[in-house]
Amino acid sequence: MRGEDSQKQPNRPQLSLHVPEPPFRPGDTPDFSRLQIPAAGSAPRPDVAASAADVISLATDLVRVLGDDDRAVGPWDPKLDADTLRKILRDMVTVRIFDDRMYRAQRQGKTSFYMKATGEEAIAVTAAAALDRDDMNFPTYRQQGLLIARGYPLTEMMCQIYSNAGDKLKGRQLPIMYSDKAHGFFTISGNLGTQFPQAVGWAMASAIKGDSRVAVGWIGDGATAEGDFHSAMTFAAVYNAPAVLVVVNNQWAISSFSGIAGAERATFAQRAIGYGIPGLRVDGNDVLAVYAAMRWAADRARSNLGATLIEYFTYRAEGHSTSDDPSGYRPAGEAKAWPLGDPIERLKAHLIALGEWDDERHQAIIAEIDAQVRAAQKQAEKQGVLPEQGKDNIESIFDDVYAEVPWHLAEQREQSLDEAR
Amino acid sequence: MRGEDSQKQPNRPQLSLHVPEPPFRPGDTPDFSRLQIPAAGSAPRPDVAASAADVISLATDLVRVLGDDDRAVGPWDPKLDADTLRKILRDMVTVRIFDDRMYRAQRQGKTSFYMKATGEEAIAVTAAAALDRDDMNFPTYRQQGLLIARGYPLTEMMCQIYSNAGDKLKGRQLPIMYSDKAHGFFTISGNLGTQFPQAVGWAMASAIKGDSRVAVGWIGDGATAEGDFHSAMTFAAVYNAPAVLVVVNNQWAISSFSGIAGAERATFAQRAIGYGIPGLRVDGNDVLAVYAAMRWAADRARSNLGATLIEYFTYRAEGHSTSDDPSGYRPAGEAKAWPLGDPIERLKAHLIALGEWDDERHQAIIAEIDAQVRAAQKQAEKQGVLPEQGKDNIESIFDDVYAEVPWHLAEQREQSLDEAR
Amino acid sequence: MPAMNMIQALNDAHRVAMRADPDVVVFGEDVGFFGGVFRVTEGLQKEFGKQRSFDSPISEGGIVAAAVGMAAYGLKPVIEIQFADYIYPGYDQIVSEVAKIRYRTAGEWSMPMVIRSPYGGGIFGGQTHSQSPESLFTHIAGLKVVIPSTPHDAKGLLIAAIEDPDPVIFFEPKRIYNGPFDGYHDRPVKPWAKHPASEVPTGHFTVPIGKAAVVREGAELTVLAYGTMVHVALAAVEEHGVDAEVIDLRTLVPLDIETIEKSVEKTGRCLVVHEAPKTSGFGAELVSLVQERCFYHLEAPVVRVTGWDTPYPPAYEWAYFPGPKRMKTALEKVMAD
Amino acid sequence: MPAMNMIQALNDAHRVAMRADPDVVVFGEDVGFFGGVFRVTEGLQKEFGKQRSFDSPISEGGIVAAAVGMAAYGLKPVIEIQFADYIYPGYDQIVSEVAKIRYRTAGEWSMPMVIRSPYGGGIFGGQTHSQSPESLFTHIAGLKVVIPSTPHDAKGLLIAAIEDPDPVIFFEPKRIYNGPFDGYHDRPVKPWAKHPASEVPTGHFTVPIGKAAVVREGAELTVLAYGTMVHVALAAVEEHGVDAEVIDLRTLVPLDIETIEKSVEKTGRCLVVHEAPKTSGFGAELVSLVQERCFYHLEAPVVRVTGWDTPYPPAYEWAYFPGPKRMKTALEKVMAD
Ligand SMILES: Cc1ncc(C[n+]2csc(CCOP(=O)(O)OP(=O)(O)O)c2C)c(N)n1
Ligand SMILES: Cc1ncc(C[n+]2csc(CCOP(=O)(O)OP(=O)(O)O)c2C)c(N)n1
Ligand SMILES: [Mg+2]
Ligand SMILES: [Mg+2]
Repeated sequence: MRGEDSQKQPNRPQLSLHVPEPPFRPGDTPDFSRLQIPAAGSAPRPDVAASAADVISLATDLVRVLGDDDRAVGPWDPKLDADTLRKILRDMVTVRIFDDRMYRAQRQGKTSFYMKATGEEAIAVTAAAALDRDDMNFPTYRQQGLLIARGYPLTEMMCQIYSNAGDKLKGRQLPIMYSDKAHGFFTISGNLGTQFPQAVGWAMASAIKGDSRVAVGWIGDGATAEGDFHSAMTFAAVYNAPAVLVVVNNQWAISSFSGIAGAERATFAQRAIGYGIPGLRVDGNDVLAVYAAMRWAADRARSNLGATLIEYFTYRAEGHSTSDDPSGYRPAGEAKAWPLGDPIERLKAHLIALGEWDDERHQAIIAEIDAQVRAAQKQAEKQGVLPEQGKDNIESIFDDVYAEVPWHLAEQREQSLDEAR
Repeated sequence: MRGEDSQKQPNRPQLSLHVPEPPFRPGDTPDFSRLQIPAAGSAPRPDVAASAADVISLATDLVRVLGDDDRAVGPWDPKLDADTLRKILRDMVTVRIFDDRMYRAQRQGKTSFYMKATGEEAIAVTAAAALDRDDMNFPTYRQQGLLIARGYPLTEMMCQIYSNAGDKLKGRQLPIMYSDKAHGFFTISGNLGTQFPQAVGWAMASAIKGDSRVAVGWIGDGATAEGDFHSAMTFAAVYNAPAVLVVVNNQWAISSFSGIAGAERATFAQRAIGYGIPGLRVDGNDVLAVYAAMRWAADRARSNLGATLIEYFTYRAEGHSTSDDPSGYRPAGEAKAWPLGDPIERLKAHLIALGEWDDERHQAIIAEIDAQVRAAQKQAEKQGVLPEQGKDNIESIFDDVYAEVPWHLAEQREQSLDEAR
Repeated sequence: MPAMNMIQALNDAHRVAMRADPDVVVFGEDVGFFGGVFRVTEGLQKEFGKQRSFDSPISEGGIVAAAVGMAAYGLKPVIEIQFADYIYPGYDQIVSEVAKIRYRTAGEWSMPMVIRSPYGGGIFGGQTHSQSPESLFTHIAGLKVVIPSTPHDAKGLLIAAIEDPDPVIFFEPKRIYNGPFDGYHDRPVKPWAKHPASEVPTGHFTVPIGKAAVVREGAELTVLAYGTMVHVALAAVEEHGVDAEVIDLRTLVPLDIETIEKSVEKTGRCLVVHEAPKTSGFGAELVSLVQERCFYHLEAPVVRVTGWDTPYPPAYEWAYFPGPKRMKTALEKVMAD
Repeated sequence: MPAMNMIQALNDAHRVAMRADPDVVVFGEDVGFFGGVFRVTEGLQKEFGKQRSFDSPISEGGIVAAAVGMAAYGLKPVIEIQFADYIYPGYDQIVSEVAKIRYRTAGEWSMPMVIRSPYGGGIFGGQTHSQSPESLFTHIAGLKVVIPSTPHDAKGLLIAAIEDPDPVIFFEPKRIYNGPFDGYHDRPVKPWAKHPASEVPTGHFTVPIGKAAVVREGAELTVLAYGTMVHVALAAVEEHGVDAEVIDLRTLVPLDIETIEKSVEKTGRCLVVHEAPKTSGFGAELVSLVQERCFYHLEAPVVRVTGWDTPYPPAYEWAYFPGPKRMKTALEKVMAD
C-alpha cells in the first residue's frame, strides 16, 4: 500500500468489506426454511387510488392468493373465470414446451443460443392476461410468455430463433431477441436495463397524447443495479407516467445471487418507496396474485394515478442460458427445494380443486401443445435453421441502418456482393 | 400522430402528463406556510447500531436541534462546546465573505466564473467539524466550506480561482474546481454525480484494507437523478461500505426546482429505504442538527455498520453561479421568505442565547475575516488573475495527461511552442 | 428575411417544426419555463404548453431513454443535452438503442429524434464545457451527425433534422451562437447581424442533411471544416492569401463525399480542420477518405489542424484552440510540400 | 514454459500481479466465485479471498466508479466488463473521470487501473457480444489502449498494464481466447497449443506497453493489425504470397509509430486491418498517420480492411467479419495500384 494512505489508527475499529454470499453453494443441501412466506390472503389490498404512503407495507409483504389448499383466498383474489385460468394454464404449458424444444434445437446445432423461462412462466403469461391488448411492453429476454399469450405465431418465434428466411428481423438479432409491434412487444435489447426507462418514455408519450394505453417495463433482479433502473423510477415519479414497472426477481443473475444486487437488505419492491410510488411484492409463481397485482397497477396507471413498481418473486429454475451450467455456482437440487413451487403445477392444482380441470385433460393439452409446437417447428425449419443462414441476401445487411442507404453503405454493399461471388 | 398509434379508445379515461411546477414563479409572493416543519427536538435519535428499518421515520421527519428560542433541544443535541461552535461560526462567516469577494472578483473580470454557497454554509463547514480529519470527501462545487473549515489556505483557493502562477492545478480546471488530497478533498468534477459512487469505491477500499477512515460523498438535489446516484446507493448497500452519502437539497438545480428531481412525491432521504440503509432528513441550516447527523452517520460507518444517506434540507439563497440570474424563474423575495432562516444568523443567535457571543464580537470577526480575505486576495493577485494567464508554461498543458509524455504529445508540445513564439 | 443570431434561428426552427407537427416534443434540463441555459428553447413552453416543452431531471441517460420510448410511441422528440460534455451518461442509450433500433427491428421501429447539444470551445468553459465529441458519434452506424455554422444553416438543418426519419446528433458550436469567430479571441466580438448568413428565411425551409456547402471557392487548396472552425479557416486563408476552397461539411454522417472529391481533385491539396483532439478525431476519417479516393491527385500529404490530445485546459484555452497560428503553420506546410 | 491458451495466460497474469502487490483487487460481474463468464478470473477468489476478488452488481458505471474511488485510495483495481458491448454505461466514468483525473489534479491523483473486456466478433454473439469499440477510447486523451493477440502477449501485457501508472483499457479478442483464427470459420478450430506464442513464461514478465511486434517480416507491403485480425492477416498474406511485413500493434495508444514508419518507408505500401466499422474506426487514425508521415514513400493509397458501417448482424457474421475474401481484395488492390 502506498505511503500517504498507510497510517491506520490502531485505536479505531478495523473496517472490513462485506461481500454477499448466497446461502447455498454446490455441495450444500438447500434449505429454505428460514424464508419468510406470509400466508396466502394475508396481504391487504388497498384501493388503486391509495397513496404510495398507504401501501408501503406491500413492498415487504408478499401478495399471495393461492393457498396451500390450492384455493384462492383474500382480498387480492382476482376472481377469474375458469376459461381465463385454463387459457393461462395452456399458455404457460406452451411456453414450457416451446422452451424445451428450442433448447433441444440449440443442442442439436440448429441455432446458436437459447434462454428458457422455466419456473417463471406465470409472470409474463399472466401479465398479458391482465393487461389490455393494446398496452405496450418493453420486455427483457424471459418474457416470451407475453408473445405466446397474445397469440403471436410460434412459427414466427422459431423463424427468429433460426434467423431463417422467415425471420422478420432478417437475422439481425440473436435468437430470442424478438420484436413485434402488433403484439405490443418492443424489441428486446441485449443491453440490460435500457428498456426500463424507455417504457416510461412510451408512457409519457401516451399521456402527452391523451391516449389511454399504458406501458409495462420489465427488468431482472440483477439488472436493477443499472443506472437505467433509476432513470425509469425518477422519470416515472416526476411525470406521473402511466407505466407498470416490473422486476422479475428470479434470485439469480447468471452466477450472482440477488444479494449482489442488494437483496440482502431490502426487497426490490421497496425501491419504489424512495420515489413515492407504490411498490408491490408478489408471489410470481401464483397466477392469481400475478394477475391481481398487474391489474391493480394497470388500472392505477390508466386512471392517471401514475406508476407502480411490482416485484414478482420467483426462482430461475434452470441455467441462465444454453451457455450456462448453474451447477458450478449453486446446488443442483436448489430448484426443486424452492418452496413457492412450480407455477404450472400450482395453477393446475387450483383448477383441479375448483373441479375445472383434471390430470387427463392436462395430459391431453400437453400432448396437443407438444404436437402444435412440433408442427410449428417443422414449419419453421422448412425455412432453414441458423447454421445455413447468412449466405443469401447479403445485401440486406446494409438495409435499415438508415431509412435510406447512404453512399458509403452502398459502396460497402457492392464490396460485400463482390466478396460473396 | 402516425397511423397505427392513433386509435384512442373513447370509453377509457384520457391520460395527461404531469409536469411539476414550483409553487412560486416571478411575480408571485412566496408563501411557505404550507411547509411542514416539525418542531426542534421532536425527532427521535436511535442508536447508531439501529437497523435501517428502525430509522425509517427519520427519512420523512426533519432532524432539528435549534429551537425558535435559539436553544438546543432534544436527543440530537450534539452538546458541542462553545469553542467548537465559535469555530464553526467563524468558518461559515469566512465562506460567506470569501464567496462575496470572489463573486466580486468575477464581476471585476479577474476570473471567468464563480459559485457561491450562500445560505447553505452550515452544511460543509459543520460536516468538517463532525468528521475526523483524515476522512475523505468526494465533494461537488458548493463544499468550499470543507476546505475552509479544515484550514486550507484561502490564497491557495484564490490562486485556483485565478488560474494563476500559484494555482497548483496549473490552470487545468474551471474556477472553484478545487482538489486537495492533504485536506481530504477529492478533485471536483464538472460532470454531476460522478463523485457519489467514487466515494463508495474509496470507502470499499478503506474496508478492504482494514483501515478506519470513512468516505463522504456529496451531491445536489438535482444531480440525484443521475444514474451515478443509484450506483452509489447500490454499491454502498451491497458491500456495507463505510460511507456517508450526503444530498444537499437546496431545492434548486439551476432553474429547475426539486420537484423535477422527484421531490413532489418523496424526500431525498427516503431513497435510502429502498436500499436498506438509513436515511436521515436534516435541517441543513441548523448547525447542531447538521453536526449530529453527520456524526451519527460517520460513527455508524466507522463501526462497520455501513452507509447512511443524509438529506440536508436547505435553500440556495442566490443564483446558481455567476452565469445565472434566478429572477428569471423564481420570485426575487423567495430567499428572504425561506422559513428555515440563515444558518449563520441562527448559530449566532444560539451562541448569544448561551451567553457565549454578542453582536460586537460578531462584527469584530466579520471585520477580521474580511481583512484576512482581502489580504489573501492581495497575495493571490500578486501571482496574477485569470485574464493574464495561459501565456507562460504553455508546454505544461502536455504534462499529466499520462505519467510520462508519449511521443505524440511531445510532438504536439513542440508544435505549440512554435505557435507561442 | 430577418437577421438572426444562431440562438434565434434555432429557436425559430423549433417553433416552425412544433407548429407543423403536433408530435414534436422538446425537453431537457432547464429547457421548459426557463428556455434552456443558452435560451434556445425560450418561449416554447409558453406557446406550446407544458406537455410539449418541459424541464427534465438531470439525467442524460433518462432523457435519451425517454425519447426512445416516445419515438417508439410515434412522437418526434427533440432533446437538449445541456453541454456536449454531459452526453456521456446518455451514451449507452444513444449507441446501443437509438442508433440500432431500426436495424435490429428490420425497420419495424424507427427512432426519429434530434439530440441537440452545444459543443466546442472558445468560451472559457474548461474541460467540461468545451468538448467536441463528434467522432464518438460518427463511428456509430445508424446515427446522422449534423453541425451548422451559421444562423441560416442552423435553422434549415434543424428543421431538416426534426423531419428526418433517422436519429440526428445535432451539435451546435456554442462559440458562434452570437457571432462568427475568426479565431482572434483578443479582437472585438462580432455579432451575426453583419454576416450574410444571419439572414434566415421566415417559416419553413430546410437545408438538406448530407450536403456540404462550398463557402469559398478556390483553386490551390481544399479546406474541410465544420462549426466554429469554418470561420477560423475562412479568416486564415484570407489572411494568408491562399486561394483555398473552403468546404463547410455541415453533415459529418452521411458525408458529402462528392463535393469533397471534386474539390480535392481540382486543388490537389487538402487541409482538415477541427477543434476536437487529433487522435481518432473526425479529421482522421476525412484524411483517410481523401487519401483513399484522391490519392493520385494529391500533391502533398493531407494536413490536420486540430485540438491537442489533452483534456481542454481552461487557462490555456488559446494555446489549445486551433486558432490563427495553427492555421498559418498548417497552410504553410500544406502549400510548401 | 507451459503452453497456455489466452484465458489461462490472463488468469496467470492476474495471479502474478495479485501475489506481487496486495493492492491489486479484481472485480466485476460474475468474476468472484464463478470466475467470470469466460473464466479468466477463475480461482482468484479462492486464492486471494473475497476482499480481493468479488462479484459486482450489474452496473458498469458503478464498477468503474468504484474503481475510481479505490484508485484514489491507493489500490490498483483490475475490473472486468463482461463484454465490450456493455462498457457504455461506464463510458462517462471512463471518459470524464478515469481519463482526466491525473490531468485535472496536475498529478495529485492518478488512476492506475485496468479495465479488461472481451471484444470482437466471430463467436456468433450478435450485435451485443461482438463489438470492437476501441476507437471510442483511442480518441480519449489520458487512456492507454492495449489489445493482445497471443497468450504470451496477453500475460505480458496484462501484467504491464496492471503495473502501469496510467489507466489502461485492455481489450481481449475473445474469438482467439482458445486458439488462433485464420478467418476461415468453416475450417476446424485450432487450439493454441501448437502455436509458438502459447509458450508463456512462468512467473513475472512483461511485454512493454507502447511497443508493436513485427510478427512477419516482408519487403513489399506493411500490414497493421491487432487482436484477432493479426492472425487473419498473417494467413491472408501467406495464402496470397505477398511479401508483407505484418505488424501486431499490441498497443493502440501510445502507438509505436517508429516501427510503423520504418516498415512503411521500406515497403511503400500499407494495409490497415480491424474488425470495427470503418468510419472513424482506429484504422482512420492509422491511415492518417501513415499518409502524414510517410507520404513520399507511398506508392499506393493506404487501404483499410474493416467491418462494415452497420451494427453486427449475427446471421451474417461471416459476411460482416473482415475475413479472407476482404483481405484478398484489399491485398490485390494495394499491390496493384
Ligand atoms: C449492460 C449489460 N451488462 C451485462 C450484460 C451481461 N448479462 C446478460 S444477462 C445477465 C444477468 C441478468 O440477470 P437478471 O437481470 O437477474 O435477469 P435474469 O437472467 O435472471 O432473467 C448479465 C450480467 C448485459 N447483457 N448487459
Ligand atoms: C452530467 C451533467 N449534466 C448537467 C450539468 C449542468 N449542470 C451544472 S450544475 C446543474 C444543476 C445542479 O443542481 P443540484 O444538483 O441541485 O446542485 P446545486 O447547484 O443546487 O448545488 C446542472 C444541470 C453538469 N454539470 N453535469
Ligand atoms: Mg435474475
Ligand atoms: Mg440544488
